[in-house]
Amino acid sequence: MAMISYLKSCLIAAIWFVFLTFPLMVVKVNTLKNTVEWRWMNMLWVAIGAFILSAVWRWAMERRARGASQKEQESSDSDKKPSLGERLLEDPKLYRPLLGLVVALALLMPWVSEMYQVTIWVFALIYVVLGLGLNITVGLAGLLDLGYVAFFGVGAYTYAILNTRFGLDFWICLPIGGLTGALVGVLLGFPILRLRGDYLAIVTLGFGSIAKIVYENWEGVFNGARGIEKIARPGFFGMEMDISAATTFTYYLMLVMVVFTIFVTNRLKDSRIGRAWMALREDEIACVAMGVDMARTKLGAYALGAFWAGLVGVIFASQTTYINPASFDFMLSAIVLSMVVLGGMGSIVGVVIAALVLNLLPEYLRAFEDYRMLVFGAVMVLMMLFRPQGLVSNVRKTYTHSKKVHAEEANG
Amino acid sequence: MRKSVMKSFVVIALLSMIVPAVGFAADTIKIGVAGPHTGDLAPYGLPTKDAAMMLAEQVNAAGGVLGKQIEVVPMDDQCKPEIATSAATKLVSEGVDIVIGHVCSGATKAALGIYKESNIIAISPSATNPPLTQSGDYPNFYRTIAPDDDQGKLAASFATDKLGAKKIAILHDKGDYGKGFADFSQAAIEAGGKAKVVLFEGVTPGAMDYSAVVQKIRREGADAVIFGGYHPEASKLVGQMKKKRVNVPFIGPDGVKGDGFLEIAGDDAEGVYATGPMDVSALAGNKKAKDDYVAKFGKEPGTFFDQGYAAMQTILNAIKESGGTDSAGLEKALRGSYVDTAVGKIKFDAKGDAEGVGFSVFQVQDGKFVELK
Amino acid sequence: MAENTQKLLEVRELTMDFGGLRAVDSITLEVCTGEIVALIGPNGAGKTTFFNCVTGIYKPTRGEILVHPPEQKTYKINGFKPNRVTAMGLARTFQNIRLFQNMTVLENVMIGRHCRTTTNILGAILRGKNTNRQERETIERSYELLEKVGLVHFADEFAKNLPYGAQRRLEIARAMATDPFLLLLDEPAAGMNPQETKDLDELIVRIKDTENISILLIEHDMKLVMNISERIYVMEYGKKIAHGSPQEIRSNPKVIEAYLGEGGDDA
Amino acid sequence: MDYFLELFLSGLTRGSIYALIALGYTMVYGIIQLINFAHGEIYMIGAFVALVVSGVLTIYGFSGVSILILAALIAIIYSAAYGYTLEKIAYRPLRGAPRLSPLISAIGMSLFLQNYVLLAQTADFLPFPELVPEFEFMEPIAHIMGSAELIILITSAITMIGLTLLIKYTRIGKAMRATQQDMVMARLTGINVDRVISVTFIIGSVLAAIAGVLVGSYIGQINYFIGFMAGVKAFTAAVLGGIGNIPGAALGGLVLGLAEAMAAGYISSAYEDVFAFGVLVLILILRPSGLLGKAVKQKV
Repeated sequence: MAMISYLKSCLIAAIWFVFLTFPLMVVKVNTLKNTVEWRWMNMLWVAIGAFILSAVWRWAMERRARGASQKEQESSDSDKKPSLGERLLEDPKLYRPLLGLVVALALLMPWVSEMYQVTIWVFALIYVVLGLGLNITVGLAGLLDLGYVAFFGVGAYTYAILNTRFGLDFWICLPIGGLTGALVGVLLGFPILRLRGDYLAIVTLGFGSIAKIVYENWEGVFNGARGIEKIARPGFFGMEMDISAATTFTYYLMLVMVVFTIFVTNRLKDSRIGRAWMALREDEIACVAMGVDMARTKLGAYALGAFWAGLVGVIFASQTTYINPASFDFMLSAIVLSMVVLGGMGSIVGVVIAALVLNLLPEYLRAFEDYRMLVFGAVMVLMMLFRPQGLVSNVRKTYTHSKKVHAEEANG
Repeated sequence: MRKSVMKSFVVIALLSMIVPAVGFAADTIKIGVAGPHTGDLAPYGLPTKDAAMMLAEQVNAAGGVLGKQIEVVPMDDQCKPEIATSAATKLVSEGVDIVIGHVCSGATKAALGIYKESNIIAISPSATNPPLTQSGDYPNFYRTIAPDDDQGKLAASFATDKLGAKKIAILHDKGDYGKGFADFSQAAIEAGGKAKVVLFEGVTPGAMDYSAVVQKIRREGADAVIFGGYHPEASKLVGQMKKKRVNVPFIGPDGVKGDGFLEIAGDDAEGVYATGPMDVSALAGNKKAKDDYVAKFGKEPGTFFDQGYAAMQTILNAIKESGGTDSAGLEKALRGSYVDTAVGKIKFDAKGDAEGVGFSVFQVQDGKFVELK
Repeated sequence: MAENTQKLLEVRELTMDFGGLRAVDSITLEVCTGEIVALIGPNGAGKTTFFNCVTGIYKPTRGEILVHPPEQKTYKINGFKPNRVTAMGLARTFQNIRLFQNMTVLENVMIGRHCRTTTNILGAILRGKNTNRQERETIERSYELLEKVGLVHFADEFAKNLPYGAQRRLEIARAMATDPFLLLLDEPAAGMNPQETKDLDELIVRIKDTENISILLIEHDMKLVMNISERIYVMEYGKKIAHGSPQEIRSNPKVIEAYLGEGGDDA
Repeated sequence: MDYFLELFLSGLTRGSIYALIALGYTMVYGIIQLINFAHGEIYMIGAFVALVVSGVLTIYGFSGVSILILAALIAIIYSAAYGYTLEKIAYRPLRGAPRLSPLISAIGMSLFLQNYVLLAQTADFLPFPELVPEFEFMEPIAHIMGSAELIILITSAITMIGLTLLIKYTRIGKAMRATQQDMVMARLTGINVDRVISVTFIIGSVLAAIAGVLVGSYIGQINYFIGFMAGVKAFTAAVLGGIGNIPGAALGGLVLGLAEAMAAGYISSAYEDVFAFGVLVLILILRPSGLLGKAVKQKV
């Protein structure tokens, strides 16, 4: 009986979605020639897809509900057992060889692949750093920033302008780009950080869009829609590099950036500052009542995230050698955000993996390309529903203390 | 949990090892075709790809060029500069001998440096941005379409000389292409001294309506409107001008001259002027190309088909004449002699622009763009 | 201590309006060193609003809040931000527990140390000597506090997984980590069973005696209030209706009426 | 003066569209404190369904007014269905979750719906049939205000009055107000809160669909992306008027529309979006409660 009613509700869902998608999926009119195309096959696919998905959905929702009630009942026991995934990240015996393998592969990559692969990976790594940077703002401090692309653009334009107009070197501009990003972050952040979370999100979305319009309209400085071309690639002690060597060089530079970012984020996470960010994310009022200076702490997170965006903005400009305002639209912010969401807000490993997968998958599965944004959207919804902590949940550091040992002995 | 982590690592490990096994025999000539093949702008890129492949097929069936088979390597850049660099590097690493592309000016700018360093010639069917040839930065660049400044000049002279406009309003969509066209028109009008630019303003693509700016046109008493941009904004402007009874001639660039505009603007399109590449449909070479296309794909070819086809023709000819794919030889051949192509008899000048192509003014008459002679 | 009965907190005619509603109506209240003072009253009497005004979450409409930290000059803290109030030495807990759910128990307490440490972003990245020392101290002190409230064995647990009573105690430990001289407890016994309440009773007295922290608490559990407080203030409809020792309050007709009128709370 | 009047009417037209969409934002926000980021997509879907329906009807030989009515009706039904489904799938399971979770879910839904329409239909702009006839009597003032604008103004006025009456006098309207005041209390008094929330989404979607049909036939073209900017603008309008406040949303829409038209007319239309975003940022910073909203203290 239960099975029948289960199937029945799936069937109803399927019919409902067939109804919903009918005018858009099945009908296609050409008003110029006055013809209609009826795509009945789509209807079939929707029906089958909706039926299966709704079965999975129901199962997942039940599991989710069970999970919630279980947690209440058993309090902590179920959470105590670390899954293999967590062990993998915690146990040096397990993660060291794996890490070694990944590092070795990463280092070898440019020597065994073509330049095209290296270029793809450079951009993927740029996204990794963007994801890690946004992770500081969104994941750690809980400030939903929908205009992250603005800072990326600030970095890119800083380098483009300083390089093409004033002939400044890449290596000088790299820190300048990061600092300009951070500075703009502070300037924009200052008035808005007392806003509530969702308002903040919308205002940052506004800033992101305004930045793009400014690049477009302020011709004297940003060269408008024409963009800025002939931006220099990074040099290395005056060495002449052809494009392939320069790409390989940028690849290694990005690897260093990734490691550097992970290092910094990791250190921040387990520090006075990082804990304050997380506390702010968890409960703003309790956090300030415990003596944390909200404005300062938020500004720090916002500026640091912006710093990273500015930094990789410089590298982005040096890699493409041409930038125009079209590269810095909202979609980029949305993509980076979905990486942070998928990876698990606050989790470093998760964000790295999510950024790589979300970027490289469409690259290697070209068929997937068209569905990329559709999948990104769906991923954001599904993650919020079923795994808000992300694919790789954030494992909290435990601190050792002489007394802890005693306590454990007494208990155990 | 466990699975997802493991899987992710496996995916990363696998991805990093992927080395597409492309080992071709050396007796093919590889021609890269780069442009938007997916995404919003795909309609501008696919016709060129189809043209190149179709022509390659015909040549191969007839024994190839210099006894070698032609292999077309299509590469998608979605018209985005950052993807164009990857696409260009991929073409270079696949060892193409020459490239047709890219389609959008921005993507072309990003990619050209890479071809230049690898000593590869690129012929674009559609990148009309003037500095690409005029700056002299890219000696390896050619195009089978005339640059935008010609188009802007033509629009300006048409408005002042043919239409006798004295007060001209110039609008643009703030984009690279549209703003460029608007700038050139403005410069030409001011240089000509026959008319005044009474309004020069950007409009926001995707804005809900343009009625405010239409009212502004009326207030300035403009007797002609020149618009730089693409067909969605143009049709919106034309529609609202008609609704607001602002009855002045409307002149757009080749981004307006297409079926998209006719379709969306509908009845409002009637009487609108647009500049565009000269009508070559009467040429035998053009007719044949189009007929072949219709026979093969069963539909009319799209935008830049003619130019893409012509680019392929000049390349094949240059290879034949120079007897190989050496860049210096190709260059000489491309600049050397006229070739009969789908856009007429052309050869390239020292800067890389085609001699023999140009723009004309068209007008929508009875739902079709008709060339004004 | 030079003077045993020095005033720590002195509130004068504090008034708080929300639009047309007067939630707190010129309340005057004092807490001195070594005291446990209770603030009682029916639900909606304005007690929590009073706390919020004192701790800087609301800016009071009128009145003065003066703080005399031991061996320091007097500060008027009206309109100070909550974090400044806390830095000054006033720490609080919340009626509806506000822990940092997805952080460990130990980390919750460590947050309390935030205003007593100075590591900045650069310091956190470089992890110099100073940073390490502060971090060490923070951990040590936090463990100590967990020990005091009996939560050491939960140290690495997520705060959300603690039983209810333990969460209340964790809030107290977190507040104590800010090194306060005055602790403001908002219904610390709410939702506790009798045994837990008894433990809490002892804990509060112990804090006062051994840590030298004075306490101002809002509470509904009359047994607890009567047991431990030296003085009691009673509020109703935003106004102070009585003030005195537990004995005096017990027999005050106004108080009895207020509570009976409410339908005999758990008094 | 004529010029000012022209701009004024242009702003009014635009503003009433913003107002219609803004009402959906404000009602949802009032009840569940969620920025329904995907609301603009509902508007877009409404316009698309109307386009498809009117296309099919034209081919099957229906005529003018019957097409308008049928297309609008079906668009309204579909938008309501999408709004209802959206809430049920993406927001309802997240009730009680941290505040940012449903917002991220909403952003995801917005991306999903945009790309769903892109893939199911096309990325190109499509011509939207002119459903509103040109009235003869409007001809003398057509240069200031056309038939389409008249219809937009009248329809949105009627819709907004209808909504006000609905909320003031009907059972469900009272339930909505009660839920907005205090969801827990409303539930205790026997109001089916889930149903109220569903109805709120449905009403908001209906208004968005009306806006979609009106705009489509006024502008004559739509594509999958029109919902994004319209949504952001309408949200700005809702915040401007005081989010959660229904007359505020209407006022905010009109003010924003007028301000945009004036800015385009007297300054430059190139900065149109900067202007709207600027207003949003300033309002949120200087007066987050908006023009008509009351300052609300956060409960501690």
